[in-house]
Amino acid sequence: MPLRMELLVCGGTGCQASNSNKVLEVLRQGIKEANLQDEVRVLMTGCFGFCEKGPIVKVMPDNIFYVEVDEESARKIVAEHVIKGRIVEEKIYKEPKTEERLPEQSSIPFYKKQIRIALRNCGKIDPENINEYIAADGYMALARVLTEMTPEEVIDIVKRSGLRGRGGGGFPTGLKWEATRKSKGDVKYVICNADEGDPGAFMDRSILEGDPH
Amino acid sequence: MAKYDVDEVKLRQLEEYIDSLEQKEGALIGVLYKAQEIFGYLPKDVQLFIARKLGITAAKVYGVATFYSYFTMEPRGKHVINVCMGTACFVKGADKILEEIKKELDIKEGNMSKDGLFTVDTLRCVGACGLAPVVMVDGKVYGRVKIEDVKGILDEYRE
Amino acid sequence: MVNITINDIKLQVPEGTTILQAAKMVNINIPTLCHLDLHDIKMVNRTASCRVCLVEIEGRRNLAPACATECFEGMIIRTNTKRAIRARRTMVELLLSDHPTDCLVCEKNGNCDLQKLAADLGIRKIRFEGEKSTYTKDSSSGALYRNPDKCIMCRRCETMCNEVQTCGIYSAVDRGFETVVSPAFNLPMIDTQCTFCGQCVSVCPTAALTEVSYVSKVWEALHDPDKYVIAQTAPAIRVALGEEFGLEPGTIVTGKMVAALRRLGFKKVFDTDFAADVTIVEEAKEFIDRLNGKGRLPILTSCCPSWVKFIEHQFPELLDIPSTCKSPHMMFGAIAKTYFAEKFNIPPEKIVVVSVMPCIAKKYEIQRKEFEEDGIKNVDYVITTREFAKMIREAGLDFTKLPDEDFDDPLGESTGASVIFGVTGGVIEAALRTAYEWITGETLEKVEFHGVRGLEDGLKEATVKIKDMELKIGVAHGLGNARRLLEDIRDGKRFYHAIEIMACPGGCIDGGGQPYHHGNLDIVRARLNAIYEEDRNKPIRKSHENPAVIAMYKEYMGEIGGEKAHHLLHTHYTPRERI
Amino acid sequence: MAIAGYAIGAQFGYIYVRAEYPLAIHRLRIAINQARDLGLLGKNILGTNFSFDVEIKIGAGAFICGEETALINSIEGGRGEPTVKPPYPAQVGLWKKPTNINNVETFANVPPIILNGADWFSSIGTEKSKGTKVFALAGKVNNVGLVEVPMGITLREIIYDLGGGIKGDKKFKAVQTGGPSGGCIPADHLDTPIDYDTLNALGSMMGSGGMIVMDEDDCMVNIAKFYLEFSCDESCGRCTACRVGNKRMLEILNKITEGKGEMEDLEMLKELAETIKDSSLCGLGQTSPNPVLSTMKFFYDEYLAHVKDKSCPAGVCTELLKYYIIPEKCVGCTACAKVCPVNVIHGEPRKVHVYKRQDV
Amino acid sequence: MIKSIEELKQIRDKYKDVLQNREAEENKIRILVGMATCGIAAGARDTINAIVDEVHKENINNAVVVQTGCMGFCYAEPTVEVRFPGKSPVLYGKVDAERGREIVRRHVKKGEVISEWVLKG
Repeated sequence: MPLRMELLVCGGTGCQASNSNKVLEVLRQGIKEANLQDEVRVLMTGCFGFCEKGPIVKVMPDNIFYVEVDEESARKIVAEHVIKGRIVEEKIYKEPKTEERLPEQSSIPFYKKQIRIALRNCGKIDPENINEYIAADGYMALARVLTEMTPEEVIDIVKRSGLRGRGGGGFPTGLKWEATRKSKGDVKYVICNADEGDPGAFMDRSILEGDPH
Repeated sequence: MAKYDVDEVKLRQLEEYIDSLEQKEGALIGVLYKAQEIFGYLPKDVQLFIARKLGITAAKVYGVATFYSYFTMEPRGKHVINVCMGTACFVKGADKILEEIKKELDIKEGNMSKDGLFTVDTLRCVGACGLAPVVMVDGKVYGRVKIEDVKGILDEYRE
Repeated sequence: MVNITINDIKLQVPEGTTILQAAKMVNINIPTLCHLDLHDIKMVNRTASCRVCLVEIEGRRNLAPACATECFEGMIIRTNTKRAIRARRTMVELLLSDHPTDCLVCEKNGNCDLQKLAADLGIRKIRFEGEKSTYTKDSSSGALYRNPDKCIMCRRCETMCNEVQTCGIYSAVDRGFETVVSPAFNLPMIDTQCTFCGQCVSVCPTAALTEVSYVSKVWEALHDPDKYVIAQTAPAIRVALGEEFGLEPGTIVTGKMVAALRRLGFKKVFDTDFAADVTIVEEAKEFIDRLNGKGRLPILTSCCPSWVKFIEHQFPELLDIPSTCKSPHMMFGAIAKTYFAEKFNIPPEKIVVVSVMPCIAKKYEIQRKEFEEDGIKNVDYVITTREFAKMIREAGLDFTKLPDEDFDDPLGESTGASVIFGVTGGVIEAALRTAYEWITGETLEKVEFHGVRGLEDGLKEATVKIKDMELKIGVAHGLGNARRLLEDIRDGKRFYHAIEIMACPGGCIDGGGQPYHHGNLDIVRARLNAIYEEDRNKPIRKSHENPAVIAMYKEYMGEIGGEKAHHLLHTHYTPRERI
Repeated sequence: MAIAGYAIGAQFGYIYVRAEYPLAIHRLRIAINQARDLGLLGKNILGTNFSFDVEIKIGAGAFICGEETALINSIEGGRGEPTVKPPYPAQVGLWKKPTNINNVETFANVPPIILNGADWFSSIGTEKSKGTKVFALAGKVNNVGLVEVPMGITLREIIYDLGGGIKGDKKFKAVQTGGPSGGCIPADHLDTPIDYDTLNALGSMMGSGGMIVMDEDDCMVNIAKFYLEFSCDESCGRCTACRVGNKRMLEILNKITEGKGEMEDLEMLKELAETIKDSSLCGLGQTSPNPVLSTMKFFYDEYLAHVKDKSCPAGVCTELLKYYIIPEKCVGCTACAKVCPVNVIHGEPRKVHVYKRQDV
Repeated sequence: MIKSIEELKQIRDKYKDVLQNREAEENKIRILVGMATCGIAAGARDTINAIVDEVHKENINNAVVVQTGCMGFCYAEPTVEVRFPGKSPVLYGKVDAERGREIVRRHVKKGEVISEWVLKG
């Protein structure tokens, strides 16, 4: 039977630290008790980014974004929202200035001006399931590259995109690739630098946790 | 065969791990990581064993072990308390939390408490800046820690 | 070729030339500290860590280290801009701010690269104050003295020890301000696999690594009326000592050296070369025995104590291949306290043997328990060429004006064969001269074996035809080369009849106790040539023809390789742990 | 990564992850195994003759290993010390082979570029900085979290619109970007559109995208000291400039925050900072003085206050705090004197107390 | 093992609808099912499951099924509302599983309002 509803629980380190594992458990238990496990699925995704208000639970396709969910409110979400279709108002993000409740993620100011490319799959897919990544067009780029493009074309497109290294120096990525391509050597390596050491920066970790592919 | 003044069972465990590696070149950090997992810290003889096993000099192993803050040559307490000193935590008073823990346990940073229960250390950002200040005990993260919470957190591990 | 401009001078340099090298071509001197290029022995220190040689390059955001930056087409370099000078001075000041300022009483006073740099840059004030590093000093080995407080993290010793000598004693340890070069677990050096070759001392720019000095002990003995202090000098001293007194490198100062020792108060001035001739006859005998099936081949020369310690740590399974002969100066000590003592009727316990050596490992060697006879050490003190020069200066001798004098009898007599002990290939060449004649019973006309000579190749091979035998000879200098050679022998990849190994690149002439060459290997080459010149000048060039040696065996020692000789002149080896 | 491998002609990759990120490592392992099972990694990917595999390498806590050459040394199992560039890793890298290093976020941007085209990507962002950037917003801001925004957005938009403004409605003082190598940007520059070049021009940098917001309660001298402490701790100790230079800078800053600083210390600090920037071997050393230089540039008055008036305007530097007893309000309850750890409050019960330090 | 780009596409398409629920797009048709106590008592669960199933079967990927609270037409439960973007919503009453499927087939897919079931409030 196809699922009619999914509860996405943030599984980033930040939310896990504020007990999102427990929330996940409570939600699953509640769904099971209501005998809805065939219709409603609870899964843990990568980081939503809104760590300030964690743990975060997003109900889809209703597109309701719950913040600061604890065990009690998790129970309530099952009883009210999942079973009865009633939104649990008090756990919806409240804009502090206007006091307005904003149930949809996209309308929250925190997300309003964001364009998520690197974080595109964070909070959307189950990071421990490759099929979901593939469903989100994962590996399609690789497939296209391997079947339709020459290495030079790949470097060219990266060059033309103007992408610069996001690690610090901001060196144009395409040029870097080209330099390595042109270096002589039968063996070459690619290294993904995930040694994020800045105090107060954790984007790389979030990507790895939320979208490891 | 050289004698090593460490737990033999653990040493054998480490040996098996090293033997299982396909590539020994460049494996040093991974091996030290494993050794610390097994022994809890990196005593001199363990480092010496690793050096001989990997065919590198003891000085190199020692140089590497002292370079990375993750490795320790001191025995660790049963529970390791890490206070995050990332910027976000720092501006939210992590230093005061650390002071409190040190006071409560009467130890210095990096040391083990007399009862062998705790080791206190700092680290740079666990990436939970939203919860600053953050204290981590054996991988469990406590967020928005206040000075008055310290005793309660420690007590959880004192039974 | 690339076109570059340095300080408005245009020039063309080959690709791969560093700025430092290019500047030298147009006589622009860029100060350096950590940089060291000993190309001939394959040691280049390119850590670029001291940041003293910084220069400005047009178009580059920051300054570039001249020692490690290669020239590119159109490069415009300025070596003396305000920025470069400021950075250079600041770097030296920073180094000095974490360095003891006890220059006046420092071992390296007058020989320190940092001191010279500070003087050249005219540093008069260290603006930065703060914490200074303090570490435990280590003289546990009695040979090598470590004072990490004076370490400037140039890492030359690391490069030398790890890459050239492959002993791997040192590593940078810790990080940040606490970083220091140290042996594993900060062990005392005596507990490590260090061979005390002293090559780290040779390249250390400061006094972080020096020898343990015995000058005051030697003075004490010399001034003690109850002691009979005698000196022996290694072959490499006479071709290097002159440098300490401003003479051209390669000047042979044998006669002045003897005169100086006598004026310092030594009762007898003998020559280690005498003992080297004894070594050759003993070793040649052993070699021939092994060729005849008594023992394992190849035979390995055992004159170098550093090399002996190396094989004990690194190849304990090969301990049956070195010759059992003691090193020449240990043989000398044993002979002095037996044969000489009896002959001149001096109680052995009164005799103090001082060896003047180009070597630091000899200081360690004399402490080995097997070199004692009834509680009396074969050799009492070892001083290096440098320490000897200090004594000469302290005694107020004008070395260059000293007359030439001769060694005393009987342990002063030597041959050309023993002189060449001081260079790589020399011991084996000397042994071959004797072995050839003993095996063939014929006179060897061409005594020079050029195949085993030379500084350039770390590993030399030669085939020597003796009668119908083709003897395969291997020569290695530098412990890294020795390691390669031994690995091949252990794994059965190569076969030799005889091998000579010297721990120091070039042999004893470039020993850890020799006058500092400050990176100029031409000096070492000059010493090498002088050694061969000294050989050519000798009327007798074969060890077994040394009349004093023949006399000794006749009067005292008995048969070559006999029981007494074995007791006094041979030794054994102990496997040691790797650490 | 595989795309990069194809583009440059590599067949093997490493992912270097901090040991402090166990969850990330766990998930990476799963992802790699799944991809291998599906033939998306390994030999002959998707039936083509391209093969590529990856291995996870765990770092062991050294900030410097973010620097390319240091990272390579670390993967090779050594101390994470950087080496001189050139040669660049693209020429001589891991195991002396040509090596391409990019960080996670960079790689994460590649697939959408391939799928949607270069023009799509370059339509986002500014003239010289294309696309988006993920920032880790933290500090004294209401909404802490991870945001991905187009290049060219202003700091104000990030801090006030996305970040929901300053906590407790305090006054914004500065935002520190780019981690310990970045600089602090004051309120005057809040409307600067951010990209690589504008941040550099402000004496800061994009870095990996850390963004720490500070309010009026933060002392900028202390902040500079904090970052410098970090740089000192994390310095690999190889080159003089960073090993000794940063230490000396920190000592000067300590002097200043303890109220022992003099005007010439400020000059020396600035000169030293500039020289270290000029002289250090690697990126860490070259940028480590940025927090000092930028705070000196934008908040010089705070430095002056510490040095000249011996006071800390934000009230952070404890050595410079001054305590007063307001005689009219003191009832002589002795409570303060009892708890004072250094016994500087004197007085009889029920009488007005006095505050008196021995050293002043 | 995936051997070709086609196989990869197949996997993608197979799992595509797993993610479908997670795309929050404004321009989708929304099918709201009243799931308050009254609705559930009247069998709304069967209805919603039937609708979800039918949407899936018919391969409709521009519609989402959302449950909602009581719409105030307790007498006509289960109630289902179909909202096309930009159009006024259409409310059906007494929608059992079969009617639900029919609504999906005719209204959602073909845009044809089944006027006889429309609740007139």
